[in-house]
Amino acid sequence: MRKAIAILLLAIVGYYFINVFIHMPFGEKREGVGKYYLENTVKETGAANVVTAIVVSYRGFDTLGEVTVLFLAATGLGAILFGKRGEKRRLQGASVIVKTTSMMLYPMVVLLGAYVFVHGHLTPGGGFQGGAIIATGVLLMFMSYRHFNVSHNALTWIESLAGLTFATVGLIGLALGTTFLQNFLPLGTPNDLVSAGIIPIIYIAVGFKVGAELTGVLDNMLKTIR
Amino acid sequence: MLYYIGAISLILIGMYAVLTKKNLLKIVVGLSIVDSGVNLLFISVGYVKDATAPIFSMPSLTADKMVDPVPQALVLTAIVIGLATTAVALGLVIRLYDHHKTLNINKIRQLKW
Amino acid sequence: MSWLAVLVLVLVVVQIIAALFSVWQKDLLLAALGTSAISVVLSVLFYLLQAPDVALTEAAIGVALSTIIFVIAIKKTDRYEE
Amino acid sequence: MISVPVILSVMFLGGVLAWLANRFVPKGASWTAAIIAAFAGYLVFALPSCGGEYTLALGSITLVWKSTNYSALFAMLVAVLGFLGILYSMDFMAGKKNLGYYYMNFLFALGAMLGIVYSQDLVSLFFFWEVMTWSSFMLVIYSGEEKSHKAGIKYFAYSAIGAYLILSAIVILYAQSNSFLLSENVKMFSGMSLGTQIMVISFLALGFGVKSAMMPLHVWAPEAYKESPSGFTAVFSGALSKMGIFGLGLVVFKFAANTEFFVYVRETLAWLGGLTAMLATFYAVIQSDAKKLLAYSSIGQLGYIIVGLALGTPLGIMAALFLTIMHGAFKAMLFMSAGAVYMRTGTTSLDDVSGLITKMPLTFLTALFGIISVAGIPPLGGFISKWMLYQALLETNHYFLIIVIFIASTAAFLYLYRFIFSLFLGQREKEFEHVKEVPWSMLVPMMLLTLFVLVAGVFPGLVLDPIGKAMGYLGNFKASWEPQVVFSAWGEKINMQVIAGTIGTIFILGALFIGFKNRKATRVVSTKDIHTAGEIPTENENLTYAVNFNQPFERAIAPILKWSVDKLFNLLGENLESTFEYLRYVYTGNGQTYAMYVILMVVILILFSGSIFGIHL
Repeated sequence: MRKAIAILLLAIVGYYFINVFIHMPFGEKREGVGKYYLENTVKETGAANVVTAIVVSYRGFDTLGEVTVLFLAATGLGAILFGKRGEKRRLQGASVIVKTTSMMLYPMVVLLGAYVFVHGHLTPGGGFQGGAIIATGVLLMFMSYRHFNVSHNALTWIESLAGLTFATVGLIGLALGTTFLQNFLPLGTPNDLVSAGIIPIIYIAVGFKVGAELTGVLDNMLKTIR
Repeated sequence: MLYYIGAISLILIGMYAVLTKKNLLKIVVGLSIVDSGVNLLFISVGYVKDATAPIFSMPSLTADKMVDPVPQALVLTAIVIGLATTAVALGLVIRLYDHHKTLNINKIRQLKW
Repeated sequence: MSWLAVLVLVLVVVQIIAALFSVWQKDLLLAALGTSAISVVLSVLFYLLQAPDVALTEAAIGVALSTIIFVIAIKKTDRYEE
Repeated sequence: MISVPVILSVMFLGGVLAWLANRFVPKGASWTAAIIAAFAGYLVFALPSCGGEYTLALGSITLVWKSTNYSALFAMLVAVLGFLGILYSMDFMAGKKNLGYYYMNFLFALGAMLGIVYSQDLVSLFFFWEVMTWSSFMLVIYSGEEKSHKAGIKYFAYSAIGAYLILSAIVILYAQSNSFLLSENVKMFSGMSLGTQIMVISFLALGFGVKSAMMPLHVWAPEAYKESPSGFTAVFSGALSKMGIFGLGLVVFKFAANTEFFVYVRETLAWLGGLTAMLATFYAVIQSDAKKLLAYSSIGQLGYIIVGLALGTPLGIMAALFLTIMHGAFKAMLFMSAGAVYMRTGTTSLDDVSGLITKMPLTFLTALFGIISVAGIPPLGGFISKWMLYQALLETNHYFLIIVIFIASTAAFLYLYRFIFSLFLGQREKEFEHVKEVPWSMLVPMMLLTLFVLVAGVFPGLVLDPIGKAMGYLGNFKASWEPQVVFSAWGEKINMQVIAGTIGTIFILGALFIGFKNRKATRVVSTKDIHTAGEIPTENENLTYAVNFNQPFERAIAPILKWSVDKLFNLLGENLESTFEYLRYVYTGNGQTYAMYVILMVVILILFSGSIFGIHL
C-alpha cells in the first residue's frame, strides 16, 4: 500500500521534473552571475581557478558558514556518540603487505592533499578537496594499523587555529577595507603560486580545518564500541 | 539530456528508498543517493557545450568558452556538508540501535503515541 | 551518436543500476558499496561535465569517506536488513 | 530640555535599577521605585503638553515620539496613578518575595503605557503595547499560585489575540500607505478601499477592545484583576485598561471618522459599550469577592466610557474622557481599600469580612467616597460624567440605550452598597477584633485620590481643561465650560458648588438626625447572639448578614446569567479540542509518513499551480 502510494507520488513528481527539464535545453549558454564571475575573476581576484575564487572570495562569507556547519556536525557527532568511546578495538591488524604499502602511501597521500589545497587557486582542487584527501590518508592508516591514534588535542588545535585564521583574515579585510574578507594583499600575476591575495591563505586554512574535522569524524565513528 | 534523466532517476530512486524502506540505514543510503542526484543535476544545468572547465590555466582560454562556475562552487561545498550530515545521521542510527537493538523503524516506537 | 554520448549512456545506466542495487540489496554492506559505485560514476560524469573541482571532491569524499562511514556504521549495527 | 525618550528611559532604566536595588539593599526596591515614579511623574507634568518631539530613524522605519494634548491627558493619569500605586505598594508588599521582580515589572508597565500614549508611529505603539502586556502578565502571575497562573494564561491568551489583530491592522496599513507614521496613515486612510477600511477598523477596534474589556472579550479581566497584587490592580484597572480607550479614541476619531460608514462604527461600539455596562453590572452584583466585584464594576464603567466615545458628539467625548480620569481615580481608591482590607484580614471575600468601620475608619471613608463617585451621586466627580453622558445620549436620541444605561447604573447601587456594607458595616466577627488601620504610606494615596475626586466634583473645570485640549486633538470639537459650572444640553447652567453645598448639608443633617434618633436603639451584639427555635448556631456557621445579600436580584436576572460569555468560549474551546483530537491522527509518529506528506504537498502544489519554475505544463 505504502509502496503503491509512494510510486504514484514519485511518478507524478518525476513526470513534472522531466517536463521542466525538457524546457531547459542541455548544454546551452546561460547568462547570469556566472558570466560576470568568468569575465572578471582574474582581474579582480587574481585567481586562475574561478570556482575557487567564487568559493573563497565572492562567496567567502558563505564558506565561513559552511565550515561552521561542518564543525557543528563534527562536534554534534562527538556529542551523539559521547560515552560510547572505548579504546578496545576488535579490528585485526592488516597483513604486512598492506601495512608496508600504506606506510609508504600515507605521506604521499598527505602530500597530495597539501598540494591540492596549496594550489587551490591555480588548479582544480582546494581546501575542501585537499582536506578530504588528507582524511582518506588518515583513514588508510586507521584501517591498516591497530594502534594508530590521532591526538584529539592536536586536532582541536589545528581546527581552532584554522578557523581563527579564516575569521582573522576576514576581519583584517574589514578593518583595512570596507567589507569582511576584502582582499588586502597584492594580487600578483595570475597563475603564479604566490598570487590572488588572501585566497590561498584562506583555502589553506580551510584545508587544515576540513582535514582535521573529517579525521575527527572518522575517529569518533571508529572508536565507538558496539 | 541524458544527464538530466540520470540525475532525476537517482533522486526518485533515493526518495523511494526514503519513503518505503523500513531499515534506518537504508533510509540514510537513500538520502545519500538523493544527494548525489541533486549534485549531478546542478552540475549538468551549469554545463555549456564544447566549453572548458572554468580555470584560466592557459592564455588561450577565454571566458565565453567556459562552463558556469556558480553551480560548481555550490556543489563543491554541498558534497562536504552532505558527508557531515550523513555522519551525524549515522551517529544517530548507531545510538538508536544501541537503545532499541533494532534498525526497523516500525519497532522503534518512541515517537508514537 | 558519438563515442562520448555512448560512454555517458553507459555510465548513466550503470549509475541507475547501482542505485537500484543498493536500494534493493538486503545485505547492507553491499548496498554501501553500491553507493560507492554511484560515486565513482558520478565523479567521472563530473569530469565529463567540465567540473574537475567537483570531481575531485566527489572522488575523495563520495568514494572513500562516505562509504567507509557507512561501513563503520554497519559494523556497529546489523549487517542484514530484516 | 525634557523630551519623551528621557521619560521612557527613566522608567525603563529605573525598573532595572529597582531590580538591582533589591539585590543589595533590603527595601531598596520599593524606595527606588517610588523615587523613580515620582521623578518620572514630575517629568510627565513638566513636559509641554504639545511637544517634546523626538525622531529616531531605524533604517526604513522612522520612530516618532511626541506629546500631544490627547496623550498628555492619559500620560498624566498614568503618571499619577503609577506613583500612587507604587507608594501604596511600599507597605502593602512589605515582606513579600521577589520585590525586585514586582517593582521592575511595575515600572516597565508604566513606561510602556507612557510609550503607547507618546508614540506617533505604529511600530513603537505595537512594541510598547506588547511590553505592557508582558509586564502586566508578569504581575498577574506574581503570587505564583495555580489560580493566578490560570488567570495569567487567560489574560495573556486574550491579549495575544488582540495584539495580533492590531499587528495585522498595522501591516495592512503599511502595505497601503508605505509608512508607519500615524499622521501619514490617517491622511491616506480615506483614500483606501472599502474592504481595507473595514478590515483595519474592525481589527483595531477588536484589538483595543480586548484591553478595555469590551463585552465579548472581557473574560480575562475579573480573574486577572483579582489575582494581581492590589497595588498594581489599582493601576491595572485605573490606567492600563484605559490604554484600550486611548486606542479606541484614535480608531474612532482618527481613522473611522474619515470613512463613509462612520455612523455604523459608532452605533456598533455604542451598543457594545451599553451591553458591556449592563451585563457587567449584573455580573458584579452576584460576585461574593470584593476584588472580583470591583473588576466587573470596572468593566461596566469602561462600557460607559465606550458609549460616550462612540456617541461622537462633543458632550459624549467629554463625558467619556472625564469618566476616564474619574474612573482611574475612584476605581483605584476602591481597589486600594479592598487591598487594605485584604492586608489586615487576609481575605477579600464579602461573606467573611464585616464591621470594619470602627477599626479602619479612613479606609472606610475612602471606600465611601469611592462608591458615591461610582454611583454618580453629586457632588463627586462621577456625577458630572454621568450627567454629561445622559445628556449626550438624549442629544443624539439614543432613547433605548438610555434605558440600558439607566438599568446598569441602578443595578450598580446594589453591588456598591453590598461592597461597603459587607466589608465595613454590620456586625463584626470575633476574629476581626484586632484589626488595625493600615500604615500611612497606604493611606496617603487613598486620601489624595479622595481629595481629588471631591475637588474634581466641585471644580470640574480643573479637569475639563486638559480634556478640552485633548478633544481638540481628536477632532475640531469645541466644548464650553467654566471652572465650576457644567452646561446642560438645554443651555442651563449647573453650578457644582451649589450642588455640593446642598448635598453636603443634607448629608450632614441626615447623619446627625439618624445618629441622634438611633442613639439608644442600637446595641452591638455578636453574630451568634440570635434566638432560634431551640437550635444554637455553632462557631463556624456563617451568619453574617452579607451572605446572599442580593439573592432576590440574582433570582430576577437568572435567565440572563444562564448564558455567560465564559461558557460560550468554553464550548467553543471544547469543540475545537475534539476536532483537533481527530486531526492529531495525522501525526503518526512515523518519520516516513511525514516525508510522504512533504512529497504529497509538492504534488498538490504541482497539480494545482499548473506550472513550475515559471514553465507552464
